[in-house]
Amino acid sequence: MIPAFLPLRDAIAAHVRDGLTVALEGFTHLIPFAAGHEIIRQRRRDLTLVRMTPDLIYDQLIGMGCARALVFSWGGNPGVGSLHRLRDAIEQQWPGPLAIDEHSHAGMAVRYAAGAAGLPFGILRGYTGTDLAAANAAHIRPITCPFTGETLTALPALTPDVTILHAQRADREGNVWLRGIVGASREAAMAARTLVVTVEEVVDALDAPMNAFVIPGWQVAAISAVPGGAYPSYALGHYPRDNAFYQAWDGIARTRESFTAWMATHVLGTADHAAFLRSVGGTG
Amino acid sequence: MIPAFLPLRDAIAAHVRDGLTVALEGFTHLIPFAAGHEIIRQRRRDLTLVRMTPDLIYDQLIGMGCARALVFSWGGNPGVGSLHRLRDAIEQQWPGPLAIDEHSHAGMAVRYAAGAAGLPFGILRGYTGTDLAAANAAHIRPITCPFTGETLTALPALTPDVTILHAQRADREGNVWLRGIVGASREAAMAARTLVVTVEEVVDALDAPMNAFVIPGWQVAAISAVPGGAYPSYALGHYPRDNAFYQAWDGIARTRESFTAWMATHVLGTADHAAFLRSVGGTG
Amino acid sequence: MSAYTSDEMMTVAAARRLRNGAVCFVGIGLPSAACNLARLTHAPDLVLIYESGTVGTRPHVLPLSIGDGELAETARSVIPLPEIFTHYLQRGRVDVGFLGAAQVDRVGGLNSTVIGPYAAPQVRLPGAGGAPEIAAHAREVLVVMKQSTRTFVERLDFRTSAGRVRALITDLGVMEPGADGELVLTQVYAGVTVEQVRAACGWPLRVAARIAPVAPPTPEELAVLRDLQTRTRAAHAARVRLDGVGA
Amino acid sequence: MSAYTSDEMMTVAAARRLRNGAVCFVGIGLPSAACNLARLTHAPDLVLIYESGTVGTRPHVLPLSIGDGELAETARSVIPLPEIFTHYLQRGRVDVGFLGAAQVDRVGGLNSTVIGPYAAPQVRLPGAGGAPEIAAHAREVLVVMKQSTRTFVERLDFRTSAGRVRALITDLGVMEPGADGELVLTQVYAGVTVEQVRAACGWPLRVAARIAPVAPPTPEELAVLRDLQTRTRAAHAARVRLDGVGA
Repeated sequence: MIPAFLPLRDAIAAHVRDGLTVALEGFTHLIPFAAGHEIIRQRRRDLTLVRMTPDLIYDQLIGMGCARALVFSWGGNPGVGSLHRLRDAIEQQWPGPLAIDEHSHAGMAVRYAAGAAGLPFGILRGYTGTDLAAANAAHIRPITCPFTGETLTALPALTPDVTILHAQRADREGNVWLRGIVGASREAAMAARTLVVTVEEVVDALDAPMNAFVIPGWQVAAISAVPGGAYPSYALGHYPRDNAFYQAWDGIARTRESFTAWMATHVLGTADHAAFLRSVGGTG
Repeated sequence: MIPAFLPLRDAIAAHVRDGLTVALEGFTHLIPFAAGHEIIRQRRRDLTLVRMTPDLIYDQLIGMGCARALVFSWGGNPGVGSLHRLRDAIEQQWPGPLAIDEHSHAGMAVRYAAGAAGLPFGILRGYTGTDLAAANAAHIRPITCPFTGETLTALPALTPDVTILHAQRADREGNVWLRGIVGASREAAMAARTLVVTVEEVVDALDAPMNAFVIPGWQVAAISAVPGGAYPSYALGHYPRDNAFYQAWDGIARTRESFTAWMATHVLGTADHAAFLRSVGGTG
Repeated sequence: MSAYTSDEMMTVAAARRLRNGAVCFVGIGLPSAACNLARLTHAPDLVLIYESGTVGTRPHVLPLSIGDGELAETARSVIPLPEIFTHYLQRGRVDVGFLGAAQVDRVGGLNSTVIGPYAAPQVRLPGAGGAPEIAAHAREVLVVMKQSTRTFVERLDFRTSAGRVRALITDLGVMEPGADGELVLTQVYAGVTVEQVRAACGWPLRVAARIAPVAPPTPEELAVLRDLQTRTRAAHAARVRLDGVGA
Repeated sequence: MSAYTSDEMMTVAAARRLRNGAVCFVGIGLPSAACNLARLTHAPDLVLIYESGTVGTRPHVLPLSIGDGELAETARSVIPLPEIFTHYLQRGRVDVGFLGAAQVDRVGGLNSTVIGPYAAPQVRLPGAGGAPEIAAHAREVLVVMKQSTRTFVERLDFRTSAGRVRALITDLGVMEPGADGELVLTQVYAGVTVEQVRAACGWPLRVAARIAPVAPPTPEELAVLRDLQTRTRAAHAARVRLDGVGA
């Protein structure tokens, strides 16, 4: 009924196991960086990582060898340029090969929505006249409307073993309130077999307005209070996006050496997210 | 850009024409009674009426001969019993025949959602083992998942010529905020070719919380300020549902004579919604 | 307090089937009464979902309609109706669904659509609502219906939802499906005979080898149920006046 | 203020194409600059939609990412991302979509996926994002790209989105599709020759019989654009500290 309130280390250890399909969602906003770092610290392997926009945290997970496959629709550092570790994995198979299952944003949204709805597939008018379907025929197929005869595109549902979200607030029953840009978080949450949430704070009463995006506590497996858990992404109402860090990441991730050194110091070399924040100068 | 702010009479005259497909949505809450009464006063004919739950307002529209067809999923007086005018139309063709296109709630939601998404059809796992598909083969067809081979049910999109909603509040740009139980209002609004809205009040600033259900003004064709416009349904924060009126309707609508007399007095015999409210004792 | 009606016994029997913490998809009328009775007695953490979009609601009075304001104001969250059917029901997040109908058959098939032929019915009933998908997707389906040979029929006039029933709770007792899916009488209420139940059933009713006894409503169950219904009747009888609206 | 860069000219030329009141699906970078320049000059009622779910947004500084908090805080409504693609784009409610890419071909096809073979690319680019469906569903598609023979190519390495372009706005001029769909040079900027444009294009570029002149940026356009970009640079350079968080 009520989710387990656990330290993040325990929540990740309990739910993220080698070989699972894991979605860390949040569109630019509320990206669960702390959870991603903890997965790296626990040296998980062979994960199928799912995310519309891989972002820096997937660059880190991929560069640290946690992933065997990536399901995605746009893999860049927004407004800055490449994700160098993602590129290195695809172009040079470093630190290992990375299988990709690639879509458009509209397609990823449809796949999550189908998973959330308990359907085996979803449909869209999309991919027409592109090379995407030919490149990914296992996951992109035509379908005919039984009423109009029109050909549309069908995509298989995404149902992650584990979806991890970051939110501003949970109450003591484990009800979780996300506010601001939510991306496909709702669909990723409802599609998941297991939902793990990190939050900025746990409060006695959510005080969410009616019709807010509140996930009932009985759907959440574990909640960890991790202040700053989305940094360098952001949590509306708590702290802004560290755009300067996103720009700095371009240099850090550009070479294997600088990346590995940075990860050793700031992620593997820190015990938890509070220590990570101190080490990158975000606090303290 | 900014919708026309019109008296309800003018908004209905401009947008609801004989023969159109019209959806008055709102699930128990925010049912646009004032707009429905105005359609009756203007003696519109041959409408295809769409609504998940026909409710009293469709009982009235059907009994007054405005409809030639009904698309629906549950046609009763909630918690009370039959809609006697709907029954009379189907059982005895009074005041004329009524074609029906009948679904389950889940199916109607899928049909609206497909229309809102610009798709020709939607899918669900539903209708299995029921007589619904055989009774309505034109609108319910099997479809095969191209990935799993599973057979699901396909339903054609609903795209009403006009959707009419009632909401608590609009601002001067015509942005509309609905709060509380919204049913399939969002999907019915986005599926429509033309959207007409009645509101309890027009304000300088909506003051809606982030992530509220706000319809941008540029999607709305016309807005009419009609205080009490959902009565005897309700508008959360303004007035409650008149459950006693819903119970009384059972007696009013039971015979053609009592129904016709009531409509002549309270709807045809009143110039507008304010007069209607006075005549039924809701105000004054 | 020892006297109670058969409706009360039926509501109490339905309420007792709900384990604390279960997620219930609640319909209006008797299911709503049973679920709230359970919530107010042995199952305080029952999660009630009404199809109007109210999740985790705790109404103080029973709603007349499926979308009364009371349900929204006491809900943990209020979401669009399509999500109730996709994210909750079709995705398999509902433990218990409650249904009623105008007709039931021996395998628990239900009719709430028409009496007579579909194209020219003698009686047009309200229709399917949420029933077909509740029957298909809830982990467990409970049906609550008063018994009569008119409603417990050999052959449905229309199959609105397929038979997939864990228990059919009547005003006389309880039927549960046997291995072949046909309903078998497994419980009768105090003071009711098996012959009475058989007489009020339109097909030759199978009877279990051992009929379990059903305890009558406890004083607490009766008090809570009657209190709830008294509050509800008073709330629904009040006419609404809009004098302040738009002022 | 008479001097201006070719990037500024390109941004201004793109901004001028936006009529007041149009609904624009805005991408990050140059399209975002052009749309906000238009909104702050001749088109105050431009409706900006960013794929992150922000509808009718009016940012004071340009976002670095497509989902900066600035976009949410200045939006008329913030909705789930799937609805942006279904209710707005696929339903046909977007007037103008902006795209950029790593490669463009002579019919306006775009590549933002790979350089080299898909299975073993020399350069892995970010990928499709919203592009395929923007190209398919916006009433009008504008592409903004700096010209070079490396990016304006005879043959795309990968077709990320189909050619369906109303205008390709470059740093040298503007191309628009002819009757057969092939892009034709229709405008060049002041101080640019047709030969320069041809030399920076990887296919034999068709040129319209009459080349329309393009007015240089006005002082107001330049001032508003530079002011916006100065504000933006300052905002993005500030490091974030979380000392208060969780305290």
